[in-house]
Amino acid sequence: MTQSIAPAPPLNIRGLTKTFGSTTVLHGVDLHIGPGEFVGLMGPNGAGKSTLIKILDGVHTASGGTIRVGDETVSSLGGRSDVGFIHQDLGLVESMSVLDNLRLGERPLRTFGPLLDHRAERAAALAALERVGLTWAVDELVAALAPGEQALVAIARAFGRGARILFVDEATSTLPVADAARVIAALRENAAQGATIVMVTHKLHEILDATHRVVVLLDGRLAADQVTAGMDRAALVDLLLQHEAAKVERVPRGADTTAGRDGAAPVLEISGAFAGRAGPVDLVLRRGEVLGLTGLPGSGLHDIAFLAHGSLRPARGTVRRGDGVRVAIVPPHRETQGGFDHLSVHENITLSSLGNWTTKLRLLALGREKRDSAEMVERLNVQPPGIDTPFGVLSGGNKQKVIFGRALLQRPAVYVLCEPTRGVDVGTRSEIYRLIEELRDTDAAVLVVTSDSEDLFAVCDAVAVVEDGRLSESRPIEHMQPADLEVMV
Amino acid sequence: SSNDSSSGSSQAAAPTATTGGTAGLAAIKAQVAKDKAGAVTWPAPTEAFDPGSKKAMIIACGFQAPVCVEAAKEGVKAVKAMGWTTPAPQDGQLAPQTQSGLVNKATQQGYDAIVMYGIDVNSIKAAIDQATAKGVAIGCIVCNSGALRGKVIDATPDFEKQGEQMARYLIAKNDGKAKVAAFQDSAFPQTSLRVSGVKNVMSSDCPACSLSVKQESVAETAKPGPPAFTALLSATPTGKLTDVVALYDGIGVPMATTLKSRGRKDMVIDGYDAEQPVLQALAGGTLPYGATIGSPVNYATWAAVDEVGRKVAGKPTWDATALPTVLITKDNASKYIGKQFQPAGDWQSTFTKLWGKG
Amino acid sequence: MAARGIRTPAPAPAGAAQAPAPSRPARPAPSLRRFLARPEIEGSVTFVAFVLLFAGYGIWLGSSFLNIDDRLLDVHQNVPILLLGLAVMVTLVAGAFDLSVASMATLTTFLSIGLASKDGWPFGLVLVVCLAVGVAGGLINGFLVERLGVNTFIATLGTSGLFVGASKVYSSGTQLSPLPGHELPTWFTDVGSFSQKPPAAVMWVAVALAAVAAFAALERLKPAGRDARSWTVARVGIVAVVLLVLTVAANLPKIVDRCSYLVAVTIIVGAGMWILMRFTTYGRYLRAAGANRGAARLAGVHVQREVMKAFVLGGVLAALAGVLLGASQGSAAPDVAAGFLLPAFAAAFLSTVVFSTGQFTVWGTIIGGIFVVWTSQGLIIGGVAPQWTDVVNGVVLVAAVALSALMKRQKA
Amino acid sequence: MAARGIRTPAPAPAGAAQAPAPSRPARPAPSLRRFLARPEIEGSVTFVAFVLLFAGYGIWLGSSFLNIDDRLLDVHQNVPILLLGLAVMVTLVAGAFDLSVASMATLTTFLSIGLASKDGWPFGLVLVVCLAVGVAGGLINGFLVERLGVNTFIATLGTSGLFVGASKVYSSGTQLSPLPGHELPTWFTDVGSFSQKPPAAVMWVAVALAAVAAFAALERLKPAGRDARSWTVARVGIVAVVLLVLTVAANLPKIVDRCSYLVAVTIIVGAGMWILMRFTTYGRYLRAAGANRGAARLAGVHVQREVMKAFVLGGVLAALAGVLLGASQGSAAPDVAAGFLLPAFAAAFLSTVVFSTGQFTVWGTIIGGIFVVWTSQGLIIGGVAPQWTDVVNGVVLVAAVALSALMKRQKA
Ligand SMILES: Nc1ncnc2c1ncn2[C@@H]1O[C@H](COP(=O)(O)OP(=O)(O)OP(=O)(O)O)[C@@H](O)[C@H]1O
Ligand SMILES: Nc1ncnc2c1ncn2[C@@H]1O[C@H](COP(=O)(O)OP(=O)(O)OP(=O)(O)O)[C@@H](O)[C@H]1O
Ligand SMILES: [Mg+2]
Ligand SMILES: [Mg+2]
Repeated sequence: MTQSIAPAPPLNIRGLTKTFGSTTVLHGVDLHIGPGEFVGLMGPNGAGKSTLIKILDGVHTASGGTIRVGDETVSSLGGRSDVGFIHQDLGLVESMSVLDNLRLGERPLRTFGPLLDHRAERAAALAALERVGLTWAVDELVAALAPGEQALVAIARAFGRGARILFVDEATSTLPVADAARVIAALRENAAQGATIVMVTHKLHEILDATHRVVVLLDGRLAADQVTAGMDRAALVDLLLQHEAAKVERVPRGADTTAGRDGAAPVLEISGAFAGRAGPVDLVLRRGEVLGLTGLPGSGLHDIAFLAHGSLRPARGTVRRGDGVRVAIVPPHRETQGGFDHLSVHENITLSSLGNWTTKLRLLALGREKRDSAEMVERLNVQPPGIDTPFGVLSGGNKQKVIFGRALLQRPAVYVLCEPTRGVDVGTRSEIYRLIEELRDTDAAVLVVTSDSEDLFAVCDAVAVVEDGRLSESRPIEHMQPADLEVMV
Repeated sequence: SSNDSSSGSSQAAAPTATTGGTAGLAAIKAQVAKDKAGAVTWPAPTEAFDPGSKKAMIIACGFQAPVCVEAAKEGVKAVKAMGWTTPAPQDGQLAPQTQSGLVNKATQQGYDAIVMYGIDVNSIKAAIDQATAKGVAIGCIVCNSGALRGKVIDATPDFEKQGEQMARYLIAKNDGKAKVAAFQDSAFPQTSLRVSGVKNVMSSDCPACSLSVKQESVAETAKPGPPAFTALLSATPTGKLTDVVALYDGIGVPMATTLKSRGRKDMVIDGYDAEQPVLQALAGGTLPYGATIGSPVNYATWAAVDEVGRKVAGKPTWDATALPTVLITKDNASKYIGKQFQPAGDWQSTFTKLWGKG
Repeated sequence: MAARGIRTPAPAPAGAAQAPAPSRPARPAPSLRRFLARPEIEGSVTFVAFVLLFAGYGIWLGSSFLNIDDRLLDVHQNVPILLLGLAVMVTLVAGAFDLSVASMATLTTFLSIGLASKDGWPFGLVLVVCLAVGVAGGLINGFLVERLGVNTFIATLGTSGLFVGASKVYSSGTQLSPLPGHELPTWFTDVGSFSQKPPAAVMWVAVALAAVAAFAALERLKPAGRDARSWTVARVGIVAVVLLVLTVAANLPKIVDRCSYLVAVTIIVGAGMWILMRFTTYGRYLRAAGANRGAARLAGVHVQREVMKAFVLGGVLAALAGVLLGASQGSAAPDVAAGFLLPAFAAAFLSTVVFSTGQFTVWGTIIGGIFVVWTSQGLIIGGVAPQWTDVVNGVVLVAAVALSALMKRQKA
Repeated sequence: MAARGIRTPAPAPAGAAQAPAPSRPARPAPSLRRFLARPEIEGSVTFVAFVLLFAGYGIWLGSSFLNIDDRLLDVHQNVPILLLGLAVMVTLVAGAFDLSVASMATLTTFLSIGLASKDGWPFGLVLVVCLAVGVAGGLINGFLVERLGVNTFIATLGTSGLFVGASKVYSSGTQLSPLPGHELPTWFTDVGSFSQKPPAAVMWVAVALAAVAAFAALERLKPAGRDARSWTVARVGIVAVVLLVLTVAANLPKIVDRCSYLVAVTIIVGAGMWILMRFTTYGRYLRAAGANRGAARLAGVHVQREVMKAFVLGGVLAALAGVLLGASQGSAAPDVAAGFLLPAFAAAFLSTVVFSTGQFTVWGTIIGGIFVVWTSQGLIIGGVAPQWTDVVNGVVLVAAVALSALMKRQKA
């Protein structure tokens, strides 16, 4: 990991505008990024961050404005070998090997004629992987890697091609803490060696830890552009929330919650269960309780979530639900497991609870159904608010809200919320915390399965840790410090 | 109608000296009565020969078509009666590729002869050439082998004569004022031959008749209607046609069903091959069907087997390329239900005697 | 990510990755332009293209094309294909497909003719048995694909052989036509005949229901500015005008009068399917399963069960198509429905561009199927030589669909 | 997420959502069991099932089935289907599909016969023209699907009509056979003939290359513990033993001796395709585009261009299939290749279970196509009543594939 990177040319964006149909997503964004800078790009869901990056990549064409690299005016940076992009979905072909993925779109290394030189390709791939410490994975299928490792492959690919400027769009939002840390470390290392990096993230500590500068987009306009050095968490939150009403704060909870919930009847009981990589799992969930589960990737954390939801059946052991207890899930991977791109927001949000709107003739009362979904969309502040919008065009965080809304409409006794705040902006995050509190107050049981320790401290009554598939005893959150979790995770 | 000329030729030809006019009509009616009664003279071999013990493969056009299955079964009977061996008949699947494959297989496996039913040998020319080059004798039942005739021995009625029979029937039935549309598919020469038979007679013997020739592709006939016929109906005002001659009965039946279903009573369908549903419909009057032409398929089968036997034995062959056919209308349909048009009496034993197996 | 091909037919492959979406207007655009940009309007380009084609035919061929009886006869005769199109559509919506529907139709054609004539069963029983065969076939397909996880193409190709083989075993490989003395019941052949018409009242009820449905469907088209009450009035107006135009220009009463039983059955089945797909939980579940199987499962949809039901529904529709084919033919020829498979798929896929933007629809399938038939019928009536009809048909089909694809690109 | 259907055929739909990854074995298992659990071995269940079926045929029918000449003749005659299978496979790998290949083959059958005999062109020119027609057809398909974004089904169904229509226009709808005096060049008919054999040396070179390829392919199967050198020695041993077994048990020299030109062409085309798919960037791009279009684009693959090339390659292979069909038939019948479409698709889809676990492969397509032919051929030789062959064929096909699906479920 000692290659140094030739300094990148400066990047100059002037008056960048983008409209989709009659919606304007970016309003004349100006941005200058100097060589070797590590810039954090923040802003609420739907602010236009991904759109900005997609324009730079050439996926979208700007409706107006100029992009200059060094002295050159370009329409996009896509296809340049000195610029790399890592999008929210990493752009890896899961069914192909790491080696194949690293070679996609590269100048082919050949023996004779069109035949590929496998030895040379391997050597090049190993060199690229070395930068992120993944040489062992060269022949693995991408699908077999942990999500963090996949992100590292994407980074290795970008730098392996000689990228000096790298744009990273929420590559860490799907990663557990440790993996995310690895990715951030790899990025920081490369920045130190001279690469320019622009990273979109909603995670405050990543901005504070790694970046030199933070740029905030609000409603498609540049709202702030400040040096990170010397900034603390509170200052950053202030910066982000300057136009928003909501504040992130721990909702104060009465001291009696613990006492109350021990008496309640269990709604979900898992005992001695094995499924997938998880097991043995013993877990009791009662009404009015918010239990947090956390763990490393590959620990089987999400398998436990699916087990509790019922979408995964135990190979051994039992999962018992109380009579008539329904379980709703917010799945961990919203891009693939969450929604239906070509169906409308309305159809996405009501899918799990269609029974609510079935008439005696077993037909759907469309009017009522639409009214209720519009209400939910408004309550969760989904942007844009039209319920006939196809789900696919929503920004990442808004997709998450819709999926959350689907679970809420089910009014189940048990919520299994996987990574509930993954990829959502700071304002929505506190909104979601408030919602979880509300659920507790309505006597629902909530299982928060997360790799984000903030979730645990913000809403959970107790926390259990998954290690190698085994679930630890849960411990009340009051007795825990962030350091405890870091030791455990 | 005004659109006819684009797809076919519409004509009302001048009378000829011999049979024109109303005097001709009586002669035609007399001939029609004979056509209905069936022929009296049957071409047949006379020389005996020793077929030896050889093996023959029987290839039917395609088992989808019941006639093909029937002919193949009869072929097995005849070949066995000649003292030869033959495996189960092969299914040509109505596909030239399969049929040529079967011919190749027979060639490769050293068969002495191949007896085919209803196969267009010109579409499997390469296989036929290779087989004959290796000395395999090939007989074809109800075929017109065209340019390959000679290499392939046909035992068949004359398709053009079938058309002439049909034309006489149409003229007679409509008292010399037949208004006919006839379908042909150039991909299948026998359909064109039938149409040209109709055309010949009409243009020479019926000045007041009209004939329009319509193109139709056999592949399309599997579609509902079939489309070419419903289009013809659309384009034909009531009273403009008296008869529509189908490519063959297999397509005539759906055409008649469509006609009946559409409620048009101004025309009827005619066809060829005397298929069972048509005979039933004619006898029972259940479909608007006029006539069909029956062929002696069994007789042709035995004739083909006899001829390939002679060819293999190195004996001269005889001419079975114009076997008689019969005109079948509602008057004589019930006679042919479940039976074929064939010579009277035990004609099979005539063959077996010549083969020395009597 | 829009997948193309059979799985999800959203047509724009190129733009699929980056430009998924019709956008909503943020700043007020002129009301008419905004209206025209709506997906419902955009989705009708192909429809309009076909209508113009038929208008062209009308000018060229006059009353030999523009003839209610003849065009209804075309529809009547293609009812089995339309029903097979619906059978195919159900599984396509569910993200699968079914190559065995045509063979299933062949099988029930044989069964209906054979059981009614050869075996002399009462007709109600024959119908029940045929539909039960459809259910059984669908269950086999569903089991193979959903429970065993056999590749859909291989599974349904295999069962296709099985069904058509069963029809041959049943008939010993020959064609089946009722023998004298074992005639089909007349009401059965009447159902299949174009000259027998159902009571006009039935058809008028259908028209009335269609009007109501159109009224309801129009709600989605409400211009943003309009308030609900005035739009209701406007909708009544629109429906009334359309009915009036149809009556005057297309002689609606005559159309209604001349509809055959088969056409009526198609309308009724279509209405049932439409209700199923749009107004029941089942339709919603099926579309979800087709759009993203994994997500549907996690959202609580019993994906396997719903997709199996789709195969069963497809099997039943195919079985019905076969029975009606038997009724209209009066006899059964080997492999009689084999040629209907591609036209049925074409109808289903046309539905993604007729009246729609990328979704399979019931009415789109029926109308698409009819349009294809009329297109080639016009050519044949016009006397285009048969060797040219294939070419022209191909070009027309592609051009009509390319239009809507182009329209979509233009916008992106 | 394993999608089913035409797009990605990985079968296990049920587990798809919750079981994201094949797990690497954590604790060391016994070497043999581990070896058997490898996907390569698991993928050969269907292959083994077919081989057992043929062994059964052998016991039942003896030398009338186990006959090198006859079975090679089967292969020879089905070469056009095998090549169409490859044509179909290329687009399937790219995540699209092409219904027009059979019509393209029909068109070039007509062209090759017609230009060579009717129009008397020199044969090299005829071949070039036919392949150019294949390229043009592929470009049209690619343009419609990739540039205009027309639904793949409609586009290729439309061009299918176009191509077959063109063949009819060329021949005025009749069949074409060379007239006396305009015979086809003998070397052309020789190429199509089973009795003409290419020099044995050519075939031995093919065998040698196959051995080398097998040697290379075996590298992937290296047991984890083994060091590279000793595995190389073992690979030499394995290949030698297989060759020996083939020579003794299956009379390899005789097989080589009896291969016809068409078989040799198939092997050569197959090898070329295999190299293209496995050892060039193009193959990799195509697989990436098929597996995840969006990701491939982001990774810098020119997806549209690569998929268009796949259509062109498919068109060329189909054109070649047509020319060879012409050579073996010596004449051209209307729509001659229409019946090859489903078998070609079946062969391509079989490749996802023969020798593979969910991927389309070149050799799997060829071998799958051959197996289907032999399966039904055995039934015909065995004298099974024709009405039963469809049923048995269907059941065998589904059963052989279900086996591998079951195997996969067992493991999951
Ligand atoms: N193709 C499109 N058509 C129409 N609208 C679009 C399209 N792509 C994005 N949008 C809209 O543009 C806005 C900005 O989306 P973008 O994905 O850039 O947000 P983001 O800042 O990345 O949000 P997040 O933090 O949630 O990822 C959203 O309102 C989104 O709905
Ligand atoms: N035994 C193993 N061998 C190889 N890879 C493994 C193994 N166990 C887990 N992994 C990898 O770790 C990743 C995460 O596994 P798992 O789904 O259990 O974790 P998780 O905590 O649920 O996280 P996520 O659902 O976000 O991936 C998987 O993608 C898997 O490929
Ligand atoms: Mg984003
Ligand atoms: Mg997981």
